[in-house]
Formats: sequence, structure tokens, C-alpha cells
Amino acid sequence: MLVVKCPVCGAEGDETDFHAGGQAHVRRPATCDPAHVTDAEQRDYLFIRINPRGLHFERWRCDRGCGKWFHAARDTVTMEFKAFYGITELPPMDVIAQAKGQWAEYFAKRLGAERSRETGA
Amino acid sequence: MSKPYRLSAGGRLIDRAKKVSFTFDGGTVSGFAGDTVASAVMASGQRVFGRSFKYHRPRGLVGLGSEEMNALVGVGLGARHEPNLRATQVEIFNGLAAVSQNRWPSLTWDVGAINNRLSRFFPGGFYYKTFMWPRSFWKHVYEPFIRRAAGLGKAPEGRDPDAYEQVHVHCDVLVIGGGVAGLAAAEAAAANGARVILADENPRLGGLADISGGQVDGQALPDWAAATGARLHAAANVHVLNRATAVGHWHHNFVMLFERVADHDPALLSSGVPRHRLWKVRARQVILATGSIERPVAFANNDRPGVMLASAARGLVERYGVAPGSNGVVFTNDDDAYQTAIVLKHSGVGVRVVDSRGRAEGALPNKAREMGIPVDAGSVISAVSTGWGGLGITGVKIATYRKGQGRVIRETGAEADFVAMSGGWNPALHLWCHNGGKIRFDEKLQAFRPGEHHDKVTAVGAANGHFALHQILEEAYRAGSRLAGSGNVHPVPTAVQAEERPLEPIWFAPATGKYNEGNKHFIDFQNDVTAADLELAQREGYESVEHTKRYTTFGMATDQGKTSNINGLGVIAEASGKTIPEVGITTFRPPYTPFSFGSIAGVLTRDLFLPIRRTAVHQWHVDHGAVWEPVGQWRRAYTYPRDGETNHQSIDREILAVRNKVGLLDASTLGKIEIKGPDAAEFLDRMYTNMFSTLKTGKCRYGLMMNELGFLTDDGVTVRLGDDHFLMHTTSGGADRISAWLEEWLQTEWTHYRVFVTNVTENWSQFAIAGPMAREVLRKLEPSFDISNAALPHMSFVEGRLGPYPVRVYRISFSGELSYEVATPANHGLGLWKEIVAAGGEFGLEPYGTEALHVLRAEKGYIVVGDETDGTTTPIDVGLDGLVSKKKADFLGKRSLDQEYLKAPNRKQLVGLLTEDPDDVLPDGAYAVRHVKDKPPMEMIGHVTSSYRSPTLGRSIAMALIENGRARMGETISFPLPGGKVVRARIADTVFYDKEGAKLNV
Amino acid sequence: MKPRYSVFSLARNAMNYHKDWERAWRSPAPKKEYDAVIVGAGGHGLATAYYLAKNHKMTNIAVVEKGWLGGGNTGRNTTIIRSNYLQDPSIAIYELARSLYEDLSQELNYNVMFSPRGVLMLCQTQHEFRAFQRTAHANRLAGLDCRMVTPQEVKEIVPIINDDPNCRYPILGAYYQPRGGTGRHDAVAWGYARGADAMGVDIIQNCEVTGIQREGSQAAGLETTRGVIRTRKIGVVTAGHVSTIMDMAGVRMPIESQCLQALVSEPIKPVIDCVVMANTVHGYMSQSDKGELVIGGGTDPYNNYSQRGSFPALEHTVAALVETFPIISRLRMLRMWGGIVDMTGDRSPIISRTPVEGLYVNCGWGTGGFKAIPGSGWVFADTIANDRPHPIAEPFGLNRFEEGRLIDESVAAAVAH
Amino acid sequence: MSELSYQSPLAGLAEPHGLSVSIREIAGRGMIDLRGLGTDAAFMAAARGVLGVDLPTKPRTSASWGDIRVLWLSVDQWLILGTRARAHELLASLREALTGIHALAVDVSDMRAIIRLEGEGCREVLMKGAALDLLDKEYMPGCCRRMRYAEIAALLDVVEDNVFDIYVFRSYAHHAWNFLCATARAPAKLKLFGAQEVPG
Repeated sequence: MLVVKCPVCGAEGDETDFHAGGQAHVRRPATCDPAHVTDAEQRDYLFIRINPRGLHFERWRCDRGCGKWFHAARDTVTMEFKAFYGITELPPMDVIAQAKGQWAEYFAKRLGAERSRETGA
Repeated sequence: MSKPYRLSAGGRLIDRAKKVSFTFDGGTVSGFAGDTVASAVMASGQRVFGRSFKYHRPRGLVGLGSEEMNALVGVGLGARHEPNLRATQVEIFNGLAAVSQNRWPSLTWDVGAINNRLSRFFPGGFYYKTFMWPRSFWKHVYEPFIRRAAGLGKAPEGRDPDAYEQVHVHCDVLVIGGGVAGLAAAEAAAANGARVILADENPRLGGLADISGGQVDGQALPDWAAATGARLHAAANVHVLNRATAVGHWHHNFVMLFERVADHDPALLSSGVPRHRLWKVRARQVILATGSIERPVAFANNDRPGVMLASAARGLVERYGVAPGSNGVVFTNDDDAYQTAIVLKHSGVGVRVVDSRGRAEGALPNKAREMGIPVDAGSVISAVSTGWGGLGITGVKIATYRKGQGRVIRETGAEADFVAMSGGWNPALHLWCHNGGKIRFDEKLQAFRPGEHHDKVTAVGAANGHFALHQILEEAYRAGSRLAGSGNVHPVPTAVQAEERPLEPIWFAPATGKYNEGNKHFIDFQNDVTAADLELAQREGYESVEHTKRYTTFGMATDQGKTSNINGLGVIAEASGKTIPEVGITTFRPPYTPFSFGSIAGVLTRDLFLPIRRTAVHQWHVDHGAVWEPVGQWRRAYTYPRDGETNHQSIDREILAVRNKVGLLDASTLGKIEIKGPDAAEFLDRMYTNMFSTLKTGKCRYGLMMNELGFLTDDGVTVRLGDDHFLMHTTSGGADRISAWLEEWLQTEWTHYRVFVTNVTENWSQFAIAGPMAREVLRKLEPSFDISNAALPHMSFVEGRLGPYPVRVYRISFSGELSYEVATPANHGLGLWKEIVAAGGEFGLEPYGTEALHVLRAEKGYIVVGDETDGTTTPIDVGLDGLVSKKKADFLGKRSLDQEYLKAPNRKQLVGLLTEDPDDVLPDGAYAVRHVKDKPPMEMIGHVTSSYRSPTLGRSIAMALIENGRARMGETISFPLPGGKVVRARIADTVFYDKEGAKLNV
Repeated sequence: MKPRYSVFSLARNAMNYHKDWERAWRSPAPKKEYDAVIVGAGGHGLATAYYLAKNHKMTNIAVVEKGWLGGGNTGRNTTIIRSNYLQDPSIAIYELARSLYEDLSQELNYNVMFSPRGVLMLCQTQHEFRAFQRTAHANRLAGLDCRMVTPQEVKEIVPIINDDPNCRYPILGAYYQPRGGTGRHDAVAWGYARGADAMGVDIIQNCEVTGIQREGSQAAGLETTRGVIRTRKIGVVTAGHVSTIMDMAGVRMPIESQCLQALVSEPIKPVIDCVVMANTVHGYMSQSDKGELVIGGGTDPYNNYSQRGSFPALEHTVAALVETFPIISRLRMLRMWGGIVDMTGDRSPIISRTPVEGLYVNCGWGTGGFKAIPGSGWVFADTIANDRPHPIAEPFGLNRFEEGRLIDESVAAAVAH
Repeated sequence: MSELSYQSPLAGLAEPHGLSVSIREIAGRGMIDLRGLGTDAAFMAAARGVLGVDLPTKPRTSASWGDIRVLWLSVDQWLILGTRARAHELLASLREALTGIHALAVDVSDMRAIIRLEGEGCREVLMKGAALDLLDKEYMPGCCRRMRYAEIAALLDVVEDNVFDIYVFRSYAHHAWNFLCATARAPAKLKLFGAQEVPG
């Protein structure tokens, strides 16, 4: 039984006080451009999941505390939590650095996009 | 029974002043307070406790405590019977009834023992090779036979009368095991201010201190242990748990302790104390001081009653004053077992030592020799002889032995009625491994020891492979201090103990024949797995240790391989030419020892098993004979049958009351969610398929919700309370789910929306007053507002009072009749309900339940999410295209509706059905077929979603999802029912009653 | 051809203390190249290899396994076999599997102990009753031997059931498949392994796949811890680890790996002679031939590769079963364990070609794969051999997630399998 | 029509006996659920103006002023306790003060049942249904938090050292009550830590 800590209110407790909400950072394509969502994009959004053996990023809710959603980085083998962070945030850089495979690709792309947006602006 | 074996003196745990008597297999056995069933039965001279699993061989006591695998007994009678308990752990009390197991008709004369005669035909895995012919025989002949023969004890009869409970507790340091190491670690942690829990599976602390010899700070070890234990009991920051086994270790240092609170004392039990208590411990640090378990030696017929572990023989004498026999042999490959020989000699029991090591020197062997104990070094026991039926041993054969020797050439006989064996000691690693701790093989100990662990777990003492007293104390005091988070190391007392020399492994002792030629060197005693079985598995290619385990069932008995594990690996290693680390180890799984399902359920049985949710009117429903329907965790009234009425009759009565007069429904379970904020309207437009931003204040609108897959997930009426303020109704099952769903979207997707959501479901009682006379009833309740059709038309809302009751009134209808849903704060709910019932009397008002509600809505063709839909149904499938906005760019599920399959032309669509014979009521879920055939398979084209006999229409009505249904209006389709009957029905409109809605707008 | 197992061969071997038994399967070194390689020697993978050899005469094939054969979910499940599903595609594959199980011991000359002792799915709410009634109609018209039974019949079939009409969830009836039951899970893997091996299939254990080689869009070989193996047909059947393997070929999967736990009690004399599933309260129970009560429940709600679950998931299952079978309260849990199950978005399996030619995948069996092994192997072998979906496999293609053609069984109230 | 009738969630239950602590229902309390942003100064000021006390912003704490008590529920949610008689008026004042401010105040006086535990050993009783570390110094008077208790959602308010109020949703009141009665039975009394008897 995991011990989870909510980064919003600081409550720490058994996993049964929290609600596990699946993979983090899944983009809902229709929010941005509802008229041009391809079947493949919709499939990726609804079904395709990064499913690593090792460091994973996921959503949790402080179900029996402040009720807020947040993000967590967790190792799916040792079950160790590496970080808890806000629902609109990216993980701490040192944790991003530990990401592998599809997660590493995801963060590289995401950070790259943000950087170019910053420089563009 | 033979002569008693109780020694005239000794026995640290027993109180000779308190006689206790109990029964074993019906015969009375007497013992003393402090005895276990094992010690008392042994004292009486009886050797046989039960029969083994496969060969039904008679078996005696082997172990000292929870490692026991042979002496299993059933305890208690009737509903209080509990099978498979270790006799070594069952504390006796007056009136205890114990029985042996797995024998018929009796322990000494067992028909199943024929299996032993035929054992040559039953090697490991034999059942995979036979019992295949003829096919039907497996189910009807072979399997029933095997099942009857297998199993051990019997299940209790009837419902468990005792109570169980659980408790959560947090601590800084959890010390598991109250032996020398555990005591020291706990003392050090406590002295450093930590909150400490010390748990031990035995009735008292001390572990093996009482049989280990040695001194601490000048005190005899048992006295030191007792004094330390007393200090810990007295400490303010320590909680000591006796009879509490740490059964498992899970992620993030979650440990469960299984406490047997009252098993040992019927008086406690009858006082109402919970029988078992499960402690759910969350520990900052876990210290494993779980000690070690002695391992047997594999020699021919090493399972015969009278062959036991050296520690068990020593324990019988030291703890219970019971001699294991009158004349025995200690067979060992280590020094520790010499202590057993010494103790036996002291007690006047005849003993000699057979040591497989070439040289038996050092302090303990020398002391033994000095005492006049004969020592045969470089020797093994090559065989044991038994009396009739193998019920007890009468002698042993001793042969000289050199390491690696395959078979014995010459052997000499010696009389003996017991053997005390020791093959070395294994650290108890189970808890270390439960949550993925790594282990490594120690060549010197010939055993596995703890390696790395990713959780905060530390092993100390014998559990960590340290057996010398000074080493144990040093390690435990240091660990206890350090893990309490303090730099102050508790002073370590000085220890004195005889030094021991290392063991030499012997995985099986040779016999005259080869071990795999008919000799039985047992490795796993309870499951009857021999060295030959393990070798056979290797030879047949079941090479992985997991394959060997599963093929032979080695390590899978109720002791989970506690004593057999390393011996088995040793045999496999020799058979396969590998080292033990190369062979690997099977995974230790929780629990450490079996624990009761009752304790896992705790208090969550009977009424508390799952919560029942009650509305404010619950008791009224009970008092008026309601039949219940569980809806989620709610209990809703299904119908209210009166004296002599069937459910059917009362449902019809309720329906007709609503259609012709007026009815009253407790609709409090409907979800109610307040939604407020500048972006509330836009937010609702995202959530619902239809438009809500256009809804006018004070008006109601029916809305549909889809999940992102495009399937219907909830529906209900939402009212606009103000410009930025809405009240949403959900289905009864949907309140919490939808409320959480709204929060989720607000927090995770549309984070810029300024909207607050509060679930107020529980604050309100809500009742539907429905029927042509509804307005009359309402009027009688003294409304503070105008209830005329003009002022309060269909789909509108008003807030005010009914007499003294504050209410919100929604003019909405799920029955097709004039209907008001009246909500009042829940603490006034019962009062208002009663007022409505009283006011309605003169108008013929009847309370109605959920089934009437369902028929009423079906007559009107209203869907129920969950009946007409099943999680794969779109709004378009059920004909609600009109409620799916074409204007809104995006709302939940919209994009998925555009997927190929969801807009395919041949999807099933909701239609009405009228059976050809109006008296035929189609069964719920019946399928229509394209063509009726004589026998299946038949191609199915859809199914009935709701079906009722409508008392209003005097005929059956149904709704169904039928392939391309709306295009087939008027067509007749066929439903083949069980038994061959085919019901034919015409596809019709889903609205069967008042198609124009005339009754709604009056 | 291997010597046959029978009561006669057993007796003959007994004369020589069983020293003449041959290996059940060889332990070959991998060849440089095969016509096809199956990744994963669980039940599904071994059955696929067996039927490739038997039905399609492809014998120059191998099965590679990173650990020991049958060591994943095949050896960790609660061995329930049934086919009374709601949706047509599910009925087709599970019924094919169930019917193959009936003769599997004879087919493989290895006793897999298929025990058609009956599967009873309890109805504990009106809603569940209606849902099973619907399934019963669908199954009857599909030709399955299934029926609804009354509470009285339930009590006759399972005398230890709690039939108190006032209990929290009284038994309203049950849906019964008399020819469902259980099997011996390890034996299924071992029997298929022995059978495939006898036809020349190389089963290579302790051989972990580390990469998938491609030539353009065509699969070309496997990199393994025991060297490169060339092949143009690769069947990936690795359950919980499928995302990892498919990632090597650049194929992203609609899969999440979670922990499903099961437990057994200490062995007792027979008390229950069928499989009972109580979906409303999330538990199921049967009794093994050894006498252990075999109990399973739901999955943990997060990804987990540790093969160790969380206790609460089991706790509720046990509480539910104590309520359903009150006599088990005083029995004891002997062992609990977890498996890594691969869950798809619609909880139905994937048997499919992939965007990489010559790369096939069979996964997503979630909590219910054991019952499907023979059927899954049968249709997957056919799909690989002919490079087109077997008709029974077709609905289970990967493309369904793009088209919205989901196969959702949870709609029939059957939460657990 | 007769008087306005009032039935608290646990009305009519027999007095429990044989328990190790006292349990009773607290009825007649007024409750307002207030949502607003803790970061919104206007909102916080408006609330303070009506309540006479700052909404507590430290997680899991409560604040009191006169007969008003405010429990922190979340960073944007509070439960305001007062007398039932005043609830209506208080709500009206709040709504008025919050005009033009993004907030939601709802009268939820009938939404929950309150059960008070009193006496030595309350914490141990609660630990049979809650996984919190109730022996920790965090759970001193002035602490309040939502929790999972007896398998349901509950709210814990530490009133005094040995006085605890448990709030549960109304429909679960009987379940919570029965759970407490089952776990607070006198023979099952637990005393954690501190001096223990040494077994003989």
C-alpha cells in the first residue's frame, strides 16, 4: 500500500485516501482545435498509453483531503515516488532527467516547444 | 499409549501447579498451564499427530514453533472449528478439543496409507502423465477421488460466531521478532525516543534465548531477556505485541501484524474480546529480528514420527519438561545441536551424537564428550527402523560418511526412539523478500542472507546471518539507535557464549541404495516431496527452480517451505551440477504464516460489510412494508405491497394511482450539484451534449452527458438558479461520479474557467408528487407561491414554502403526468413526506416505488441510462439526436461520435415493441434474430432493454435496441425464447402513452 | 515422437525408479534464423507455436522467453475457464478456447486437468440480474450451454453459500455455465511446450529480447541476450511487458500494465464444487484439487510492474467472500501473489497485425487470459501463418481503437473475469 | 399544516451501552459550505467581514470566533459551523458580502451527521477505522481534516484532547454509528503505548 503526498495541501496518507487517475500529460486534442482532430489523434488521446517499466508520470487526486488533482512521478517497479507536482506543471528538471524512452522523448519535445515559444515571444 | 515422558523437573514455560486437560481425537490428555498441544501430547507418550498429504504417512512433531509442518491439528467444534493449526503453537486450556487430520477412519489405521504402498507409482508430477483416459473420467472419477484424498483439515460448520477487528497504527520503528536481537534493537530505539512497536509471534518475548545458552552482563540469557522484555513493556514509547505475527511487508513499509488475541483463552473470548486483530502498521523504519529456522537433514525415512529438529527436542525439555524419548540420537552437521545432546544428557535421557563432519572438535563437542556422550564424527544416519505401521521409530542405522559419498557400504544398528537432527540454520528472510528485498548466498552459513532493500528495512541478528551472541547484541543495539534517528548508540552489554565452528553442508545422507532408488529422503515433509522427486523434475527438464517447485509441489505446503527450502535447493544443485545461487530461489510471498480470513474482513461483515445509504424517509419505507431495491449503495423502495398483495399487484396499483389520481415517490437519491461562477454556463455547454447557456433563469432543461468515447453516461434535469448559478440533477448512482467528473475537468482541462462546484445531494430530501391530482395535493400543502400552470409551467422552478417547510419545487416529470418534484432540507424530509401523505389522502395518493417509476417512464418512452444504454450506446442510438448540439464546437464525447463505427448505418437503434399477443411480456434482455431456426446459432439483431406489462394500456410494452431499428418501423421481428417459444413483436414508436404530452401541460 | 504418457508407461517406469523418463522439452541453443519466432513462452505463446507447427506445418520456428516458460500470468491466475460473454466476438474466441480445452489433455498427451465443474455467476442486484439475463439470451442463441438458475438451485450447487434473504446482497439467482470450470495452469504451458517441442519447435528460455530489427517496414529479426535471430515473422505474446517489446519496433500500444492479485487458503477437504463469481462485490472463488480455496479480485488502480499488489484490493475481495461464504471466516490465507496484467481501453484483447509487416501482436487479455489460451493460440497461429486476421481474431484488431469499434464486456456487469 | 418537523439523521436511536467511550449525535448545527479562492484578497476580506474571523489558510486547521467555527476543507473550500437558527441569516450576509466576487456559499446544514466521541481511548477507537496517525501531535485541538473512515468519506474535527467530532454524509450516518458501536465495544478497548502488563 503506497504512501502518497498531496503537493497542494501537504496531506500524506495511504493510497486509499487518494484516487489514481492514470497517465499524466495526455493532451485532449479537441480542446485546442475541435474541427481538425484526426481519428489517429483521437485514438492516441483515448487509448494509447506510455507504459514504462520504471519511471512513470501519472495523475492522482487528493480524494480524502483537499480534493485537488496533482501529478506524481513514480517508479512502477520499486513503487518509489520521485516527485509530486502541480496538475498544470511539469516535473522538476532532475526528475525529467531520469525519464527514459517515450517519456524522455515527450519531455524533450515539450521543453523544446516551450523554449521556442519563449524565444519566439 | 506408551509411558509418559514428562520429566520430573524443568520446563520454563509450564506451571506444574495448574493442571489442564483437553482432548485429542476424543481421548483425554492432561498437561500443565503453559503447555502446547504438541508438548502435552508428546508428554503423554503419543508420537503420531497426523498424516501426510499425498502418501498418508504417519507423522510426528518436527519443529518448535511456527515452522512446524507435520503436527497439524484441527481445533474447536462446529462453527468454531479451525483446521490446520500447528500443534506447537496451540496453547492448551481446559476443554480444548483437538483432532488429527487427513486420516480415515483413524490416525493409527488409515485407509489412505495404501498410497504409501503404491508410492513407487506416484513420483513427482505423476498426475500430469495419467488420468487422461477416458476423457469424462477426469471430472467424474479421478478428480473427485484426488480431491477427497487431498486437502488437510475440514472446514468449520456454520457461520463464525466470533468478532474480529483491525487497527491502523503508525510508528517510528517497528521491530519484528522479540528474541535477543529484537529486544536489543527495541531497547536502543526506545532509549533514543522513537515510538516503537515490538511484535512477536509467541506468547512471550525472548525468542530462542531460553535454549541458546550464554550470558549477558553476567545474567543468564533467559533472565536478561525477561528483564529487558519487562523494561520494554513498561516503557511509555513502546508497544509490545505478543502472539502477533508479522504476516507481510508491502510497499512503503506497510506491515500487517496478525494478533491472536483470544485463541488461547476461552474466557477472554466469551467476554467479547475480538478473537483476532489485524494491525496495519505504517513504520518509518522496519527492523527485522525474525531470527532463523533450523533445517532438517535429508536421510532415508527422515519423516518417521520421532525424528525432529534438534532445537525442537531441546525446546521440549527446556520449555515444557518433556523428554522427546528415552533414548535418542542427535544427527548434525553443526555445533549448535550439541547443546541439545547436552541438555538431554542433563535430563537423564540417553543420547549419542552422529556428526557428518569429519572432525567434531571445539567447545561444544568436547563438552559433550566430557559428559560421556558418545560422538560418531564422520558418520550419518543411513536409515531408521520403525515399528508396525511406521508409527514410531525403534532404531537407527549409522554409517561412516565422507563428503560426496553416494551410497553406504556398511552400517551398524543402534536402538533409538527419537532422532534430533540439525542441518544448520536459515535466516528467516520471508519478510525481507515480500517486498522485493534482494538476498545473497553465504557460503559459510550455506544459507541465503539479506542483501539490498529499496524500502527502509534493516535485518539484525540471526535474520541477518549473525549467530554469535556478542555479534547479535552489537548489531541490534547499533541498528536500533541509528534507525531511531539518533547519534547516541545505546551501550552494548557484554556477552559470553560457547564458540561454534562452521557447519559442513550435507544435502542428503546416503543410504544403502541410491537416494533415487526407492529411498525416501523427505525434503518437503507435508507435501511428501523427496530428493528423488526433485531429481526427477530436473531430469525431465523442469529445470527452473520455479518449475521444480510447481511440478513437485515442493515448498507449497502450509509451511511454505520454511524448513525445506534450502535443502531442496541443495538437492537440485547437486542433481543439476549447479551451485545453489545458480539454482536460484523461489519468491517468498506473504503471508509468513497463514492468517484468518475473518481478520481480513475485520468488522466489515454482516450489516457493516458495505455501507447502506438511507434517505431521510428510510424508516417510513420500512414501516410501510417497502421491498428494497439496492441502487448503488442506496436502498430505494421498489414497491409497497399491502397485506396479501404480490409485488406485481402492488406495482400495478401504484402505477394506476399515478395515472388516475396521484402518487408520491422518494427521489432523494437523485444527485444534486450546485454550479456557480462567471463561466458556469460555458462549462455546462462543454459537459452536456445539448446547450445550457441559452437556458433562462428559473427554467429547467433535460441534459445528456457522454463520456469521451461518445457513450451516454448520465442524464438529468438542470435548472438555472441565476445568471451564473445552476443546479444540476444526476442519476442516483451518478451523484458522486459526476460531481468528481466536473471537478476533474475544471481542474485538469479547463483550468481557466471560473466555476465552483458543490455536491449538495445529501442536503436535500426530494419527492415527486405525480398524477392528475398533484396540483390539488400541492395546494393543500399551503404553498407560499403561485402554482397555477401559467405561473409554474412544465420545466420551471420556484423556491418558497409549503406551510412551514422551506422548499424548492421543480415542475418536471418522469412519468408523463403533471408532476412536481419538491425538495426540502433533509432534516425536514420525513416531516414533509408525512404531510404530503396526509394531504394526499383525500385525493387517493399512493406512495410508489422504483418499479412503478420504471413502468411509468417506459410507457412514455423515457430512457433510463443503464437500462436503455449499456456503456456502448450513443445519444443517437437512443433517438435523442435532437439533444446533441450541432452548433457547439466542442463538448465531451463529440469528437468520438464522428468515428466510423459510431456513425455506421447499421447500429442498433432504440425502438418500441408491441408483441402480437398483448399478454406476452418479453423477458428483459431477450434477443431478436434475423431468421428463426430450429436450433442455434441464430443471427441476433438486437435486444430488449426494458419490458413491462403496462397496467395503463392493459398490454405488454417493451423497448429494444434493434439493428437499424428506426427504418424498420412497423416490421415484425421474432424473439426465440428458452423452451422453443417464439414471441413476435411489431416495431413501434417508443412512446406508448400520451404521445402528444397532453397530460404534462395541464 | 516422444514416448506417450499413460498409466502403462508410468508403471513401466516405476520398475526402474523413474530413471528413464525423457525430458519434457529440449533446451536448445537458438539457431541463426527461423521461419517465425514467438516472443514469450506463456500459455498463449506456446499454444501459438504448437498450432503453427500442428495446423500450419511451420516447424522451423522458435519461442523465446526471458525467464522460465509459463512463468508469467499463465502460472499466476485463478484458472477459470468459461465462455459466457456478452459480445459476439468474445463468445466466438472464448468458446473456441473452451471447446479446445475439453480435449486438450488427450490432444497434448498431458493431463491439463480441465475440470468442467461449472461456473456460477451470482446475481446480487436487480440490475445485475437483468444484465445476466440478457447475456443468457445472447449465449443461448449463440449455441452455448448456459442458463439462469434460481436461488434454490444456487444453494444446491453451492451449499456453503450465504442464502440469507436479508443479507447485504441477497442472491437473486445466478447465471450458470455448467461446462465452464478450471484447469491446471502450469500443465497447460507445459503440455503445449512438450507438444510443440516434439514437433521440432525450439523453446529457448532465459533469452531476453532486447531489440527488434526492421528492414524498412518489414520485421527482419530479433536481438536477444543470446544473439541475433533472423526471422520475418515475429509474434509478440508478452502480456504485461508488451508495451516494452512493441516499443522496440516503434509501435505504441493502447495498454497499461497493472497488478492483479490472487490468493489461496490453506488446503481443506472439498467444500465447493464449482467456480463462483460474485461481480457486485468483486470476488470469485473455487477450490483446487489440492484443497486450497482459490480467490481472486480486482486490479490495483495504477501501473505496477512489481508483481506485488496492494493489500486493500484483496481485503475487499476477502470481506466480500466471507460475506458470501461465511464458513471461510475461520480458514486462513496461505499465499498471495500478483501478476502483471495488460489492460486495454475496452478491456478486450488485441490479436492483430501491426503497422510493421511481419510483426504480430497478441495481448491485452487483462484479467482473463487463461481461459482463452487454446483459442488464442489457434487464431493467432492462423493469423501469422497466413498474414491476415483469422475471422475470429479480426474484431480484436488494433484498428478498432481508431474506428471506435470497441468490444466492451464490462457493460454486461461482468467486471472480473 | 402543523409545525415544521425536524429529524436529525440519527434521531430515535437507542442509547448505546457497553462502549469504552461515549458517543452521541450532535444535532441542530448550522453549516455553510463556502467556496472561494484563498488567494483572492477581496474574497478573504469579505468572508472575514461577515464571520469575524479569518478563514484559516493553513491546511487541516480550524478557527473560531464566538459561536462561529470555520473548518478548512481545501485551498478553496471551508465549512462554517454555527447555530442552525442563524445559518440562514449568515448565508444571506455572506452572499451579500460576496456579491461580485467569484464564490459559492451554500447552506448544507442538513447534509451531514455529526457524531461526538468523548473519553479516554477515543483515538484508538478511531484508529480502527481510519489510517491516520492519530497519535501524532498534528491531531491536537484545532486540527480538522477530511479522511476515509469506516470505508466512507468523513470529516474529523479535534475539539479537545479527548473529544472528537466525526462528520459523515447524512445517508451514511447509521453506517458510521454502527461501525463506531462495533469498534468501541468495551471488551475491545485498546490502549496503545505506555505501560503494559508483562504476560505471565
